[in-house]
Amino acid sequence: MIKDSQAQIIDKKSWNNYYLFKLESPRIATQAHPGQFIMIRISDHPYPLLRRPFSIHSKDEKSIDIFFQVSGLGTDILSQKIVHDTLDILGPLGKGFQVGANLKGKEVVAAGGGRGIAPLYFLAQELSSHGASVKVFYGGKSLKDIPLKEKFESEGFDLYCSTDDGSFGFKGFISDYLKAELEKFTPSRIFSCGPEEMMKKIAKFATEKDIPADFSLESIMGCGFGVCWGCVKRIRKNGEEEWVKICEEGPVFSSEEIIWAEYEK
Amino acid sequence: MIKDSQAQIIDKKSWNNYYLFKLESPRIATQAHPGQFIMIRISDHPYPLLRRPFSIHSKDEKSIDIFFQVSGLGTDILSQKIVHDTLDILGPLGKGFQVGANLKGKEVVAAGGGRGIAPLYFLAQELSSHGASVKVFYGGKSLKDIPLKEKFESEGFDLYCSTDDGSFGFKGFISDYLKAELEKFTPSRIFSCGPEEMMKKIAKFATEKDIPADFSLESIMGCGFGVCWGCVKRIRKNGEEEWVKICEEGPVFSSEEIIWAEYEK
Amino acid sequence: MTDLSIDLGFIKLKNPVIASSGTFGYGLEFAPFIDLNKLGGIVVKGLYFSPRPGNPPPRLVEAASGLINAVGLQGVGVKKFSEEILPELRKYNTAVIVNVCGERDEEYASVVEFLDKEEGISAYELNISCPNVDKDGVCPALNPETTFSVVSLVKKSSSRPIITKLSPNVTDIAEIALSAQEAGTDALSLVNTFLAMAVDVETRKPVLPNVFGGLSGPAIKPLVLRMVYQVVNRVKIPVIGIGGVLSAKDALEYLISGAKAVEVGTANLIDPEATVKIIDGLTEYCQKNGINKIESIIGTLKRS
Amino acid sequence: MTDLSIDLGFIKLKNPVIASSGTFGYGLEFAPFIDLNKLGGIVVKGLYFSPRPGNPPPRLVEAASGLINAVGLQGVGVKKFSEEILPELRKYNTAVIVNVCGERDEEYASVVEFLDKEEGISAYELNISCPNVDKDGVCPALNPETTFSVVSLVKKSSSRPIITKLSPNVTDIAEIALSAQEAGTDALSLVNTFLAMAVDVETRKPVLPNVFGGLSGPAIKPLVLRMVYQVVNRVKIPVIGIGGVLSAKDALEYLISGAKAVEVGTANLIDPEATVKIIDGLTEYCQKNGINKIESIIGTLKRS
Ligand SMILES: Cc1cc2nc3c(=O)[nH]c(=O)nc-3n(C[C@H](O)[C@H](O)[C@H](O)COP(=O)(O)OP(=O)(O)OC[C@H]3O[C@@H](n4cnc5c(N)ncnc54)[C@H](O)[C@@H]3O)c2cc1C
Ligand SMILES: Cc1cc2nc3c(=O)[nH]c(=O)nc-3n(C[C@H](O)[C@H](O)[C@H](O)COP(=O)(O)OP(=O)(O)OC[C@H]3O[C@@H](n4cnc5c(N)ncnc54)[C@H](O)[C@@H]3O)c2cc1C
Ligand SMILES: Cc1cc2nc3c(=O)[nH]c(=O)nc-3n(C[C@H](O)[C@H](O)[C@H](O)COP(=O)(O)O)c2cc1C
Ligand SMILES: Cc1cc2nc3c(=O)[nH]c(=O)nc-3n(C[C@H](O)[C@H](O)[C@H](O)COP(=O)(O)O)c2cc1C
Ligand code: FES
Ligand code: FES
Repeated sequence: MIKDSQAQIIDKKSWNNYYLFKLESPRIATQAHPGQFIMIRISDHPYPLLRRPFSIHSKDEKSIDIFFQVSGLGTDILSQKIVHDTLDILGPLGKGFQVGANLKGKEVVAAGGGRGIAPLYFLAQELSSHGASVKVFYGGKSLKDIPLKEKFESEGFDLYCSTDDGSFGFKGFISDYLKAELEKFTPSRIFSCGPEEMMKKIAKFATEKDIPADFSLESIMGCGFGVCWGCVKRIRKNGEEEWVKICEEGPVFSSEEIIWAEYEK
Repeated sequence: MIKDSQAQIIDKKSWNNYYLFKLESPRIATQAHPGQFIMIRISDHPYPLLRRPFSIHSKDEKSIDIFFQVSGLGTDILSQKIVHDTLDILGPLGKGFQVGANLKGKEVVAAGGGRGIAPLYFLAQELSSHGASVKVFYGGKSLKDIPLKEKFESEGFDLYCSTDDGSFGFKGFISDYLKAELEKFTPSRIFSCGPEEMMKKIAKFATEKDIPADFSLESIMGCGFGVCWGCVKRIRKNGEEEWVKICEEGPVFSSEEIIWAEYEK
Repeated sequence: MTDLSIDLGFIKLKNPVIASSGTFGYGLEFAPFIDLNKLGGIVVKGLYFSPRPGNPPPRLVEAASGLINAVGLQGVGVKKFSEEILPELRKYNTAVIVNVCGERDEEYASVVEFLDKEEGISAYELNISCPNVDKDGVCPALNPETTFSVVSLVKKSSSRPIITKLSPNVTDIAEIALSAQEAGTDALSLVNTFLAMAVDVETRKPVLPNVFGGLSGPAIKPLVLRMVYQVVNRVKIPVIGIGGVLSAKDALEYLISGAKAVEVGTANLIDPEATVKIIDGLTEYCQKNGINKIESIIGTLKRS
Repeated sequence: MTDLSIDLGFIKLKNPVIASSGTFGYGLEFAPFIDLNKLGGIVVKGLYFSPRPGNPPPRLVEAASGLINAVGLQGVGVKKFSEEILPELRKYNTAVIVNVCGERDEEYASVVEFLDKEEGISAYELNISCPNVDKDGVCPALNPETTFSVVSLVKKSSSRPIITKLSPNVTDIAEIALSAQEAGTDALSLVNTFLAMAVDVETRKPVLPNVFGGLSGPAIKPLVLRMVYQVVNRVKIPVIGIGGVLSAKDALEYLISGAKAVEVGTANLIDPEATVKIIDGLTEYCQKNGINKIESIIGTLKRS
């Protein structure tokens, strides 16, 4: 857990509403694991006040990438930053995905929708390097909402795309696509991040099919490092349900730990 | 009084802490008189909340210039704007200096210190064009605080500079320099803008010597167009002293109207 | 066509957006910027019976997302207002509301009695909540008895509807609201500014010579929204929300929580077009959400 | 060398900068970011006798220059705190203050009685002002009698100094302060959060399931500064200012107005180094202004 108040933006790409920033921060990069996140200070002034959380999208020795969608004021301001600007960031935070050697030679799925794809690139790389064979399911409303398509393809991942409007790939939700494909194969594990509705559906059929599944949850975060109790979600721990800080004990939880009934609209 | 929410910065110059912006705003430019000011919205967000006032430094058919010094948060943020950014501005505001044909052929003085020089360039041009002969007195702490020196010179104004540290021109306050020079000539009128201490001294000897003098006052402004009663100063009107809105009835007042005792530290 | 009109019972407003007292001058100053006929209403600057000097400067200091003012109700008095300003204001087709001030209950009554003879006023807003007059921020609205006393006297003296403007600087604003209701006020507007202070750490002096001033602007919105919600659930009369309304979204938060209208204050200083933009934003919201009559969303906050 | 130490009478602090309850976890979470030994003190997260679940999410919503929280005092309870956390905290050389909560007066007393047996606590801060426990924001600090009752009971039960933390949601905070003083509190800290609310205009629901939450951060600073100034002029015991302290300048405003120390809350969430930066900023200010002992500026606000 490091505070780097001078992380420089060394590369920036964008597609419509989506942005990819490369941030130079060697110490955070060294420690980062897939599924962990950073907290970014958006403004020097108290407006917006709180930092905003972003998954670590990938890393090399000296930098980390974030991939984000403009969703409100903070992400809007962030999207206007330019190469050479510096950001004040905290990270790596949270526990992230469990990527063990036990997945060697196994088939696994990484399924994400919209901005939820962000942590899955780093995860897929890590899974591959541990010898797992990864199928990436990537969904969006429309072709323009799956801007990382080429990036996953060029890295040689087995990519399955869906769009709600059918403008590319499977027409429908990525959860439906995955469900259909699971008629053909059974992965050892599913990793997922995206809208709650999507994750809920995946959890349902993963449980039915007895496939272990892990999900990365989102929450409004006050601090990101466990001191404000702002980010809790209802989690089953040792048989008991309690409000658990997802910044500290998550953001990734297994299907059984998450109380899916909490995500009813 | 116009609101131009799209005034583009079409030129920007800077010297240390001082900035000169050219803002494209034909309608405001057309109406502008020396001594009037504009109110600039610094941020789209409520931080900083209020607009900030800036004198009109000069104008042509389609644009106005402002010249400002970074003095706090608002001017700091403003100074970081770049060419092609647009600003939301209101103007021209206030009454400004009275520059009449009656000054034709007369000798007049424009005396400013620091950022107070801002309105005096426009004023000096206007006075010249009315046929007055203008001596400009321009003071600063040090050579680097009189960045418009060359600009005045190149326009052919009769320029008298002072610096507190003697790094250029007369060593001492510009008010002292003017006082000394007034042994040699007697202008028909003195126009002045700058720190209160400076204006107070000038008012004193102008009154002693019976030279009419006008001063541009500063105040924290809530609106700039007369609706909040926030900017008042004590002013003598028709023999009575009252709190007068300087945004509306000023910012320029004559020596006799201003209650100088108010400016005791 | 979206119907933005609001029926307060005693007046019908074109829309729920009213310009708030002290931040809109006498209204006319905004004519270069906006069409005043578009507004739901205008509350003019607070009026005492006689002209009033106000407080010494500096009168303003900016705070985080807020403004602290200690203007102290400088104003022209009822006579000049009636003779010079009201005739001009009458030309516009919008509700003109006069913000009424007084040093004692009787002065409020005499302002109202004087103005009752004039045409073109829709209602009086009783300013019993200005924190900038008494040195310690004391005002009638801090106490249910003093509130009752002034409201009932003014109500007796007035032929026009009375809106009582409450102070946020109290433990239980609903208690004060009920007291004003009992005294006969036709509506409530809440709130006036929050008693506040700022210090210049270089000179070690209070920034405002008065020491205290009143905080307004976005900073106070979450607090006022809570107060409005607390009050609408307790009173029978209409409530107008005032505090930090900068956008249509802010206005909607108040309406959904139960306010029948909002007053827009500090926003006018930052953007003289603010009121009109908020009105346009309300229309847009209604159209997007299939709302024909904005009154249908008032007080519809869902409790889960 | 600038002397930043502050004597509260019952404890001496290294400097006037204390981390405030609920925004600093149990303190240890900040060890990766700052040297905890540098702090004037740490107030740990509010403790009830038993572990406490807290409120359902979402618990936070951002406001203009502020944060509304409805955490609802989730916490580990005294037992786990004493066994697992306090031993770690004891290793640091800074004043550890426990924020004490209770559903009834007796629970406050039993927390204090339990903790009295443990080493390494400098004082208790009585949290009688949390707006997030009762549905309507009601808490003992809204009323002088209930304040007196809980403070006097806890004072009797405690062998350690008591700091009573007041609520800003009152008409006359000095009245509550006097009542706490009479009940025997050793110091006052003001304030806890302001009762607030936010509405989601798309769903037309309150953003927080609890409807109300507590506002903290820069937005509240001007209001709290005023309250501190009102209280220091009326009480004899030390007052700690809490609200919107983000920088040394903010802290100085409080000290000059008469607070003996400040607590830093929301700032810790934004910048885990905030407390240390504020301490450094105080040293810098003192050096620039030729102040040898920071105590010499406390309460030196000049009135012109
Ligand atoms: C652990 C974690 C990792 C995340 N990783 C990414 C990522 O890699 N890429 C990405 O695009 N987004 C990510 N998010 C979501 C991102 O943090 C929010 O989109 C962002 O904080 C919104 O800020 P804003 O100021 O733009 O929006 P606001 O104006 O604050 O709010 C706009 C909308 O976003 C919601 N929102 C606000 N804060 C959060 C939050 N912390 N989490 C979720 N929703 C929020 C609000 O409720 C509102 O509906 C992540 C969130 C979490 C908790
Ligand atoms: C009619 C008028 C014309 C002006 N013209 C110019 C100009 O041409 N060039 C220029 O550099 N400056 C000019 N000023 C001053 C300029 O407006 C202030 O420097 C600016 O508003 C400070 O804003 P800030 O956010 O940077 O400072 P803040 O952080 O708000 O404050 C920093 C310091 O500036 C003071 N200050 C804040 N607002 C004002 C204000 N409205 N007027 C005076 N002091 C203020 C504060 O009291 C404080 O001491 C003018 C002021 C007025 C009233
Ligand atoms: C500069 C200024 C002057 C004000 N003068 C008055 C006044 O004369 N009478 C009154 O009732 N309220 C007055 N107020 C309070 C406003 O009408 C309003 O209640 C308050 O500012 C909160 O709304 P806002 O947050 O939208 O500004 C004044 C406020 C400001 C900022
Ligand atoms: C997320 C959060 C949790 C809080 N929890 C507590 C608490 O447990 N006990 C308490 O006395 N105050 C609690 N507070 C109030 C703070 O200690 C402090 O009084 C308040 O936030 C004002 O200070 P600030 O503006 O510096 O944040 C909490 C505040 C926040 C923001
Ligand atoms: S975000 Fe603060 S505890 Fe999780
Ligand atoms: S600045 Fe508002 S009246 Fe002058």
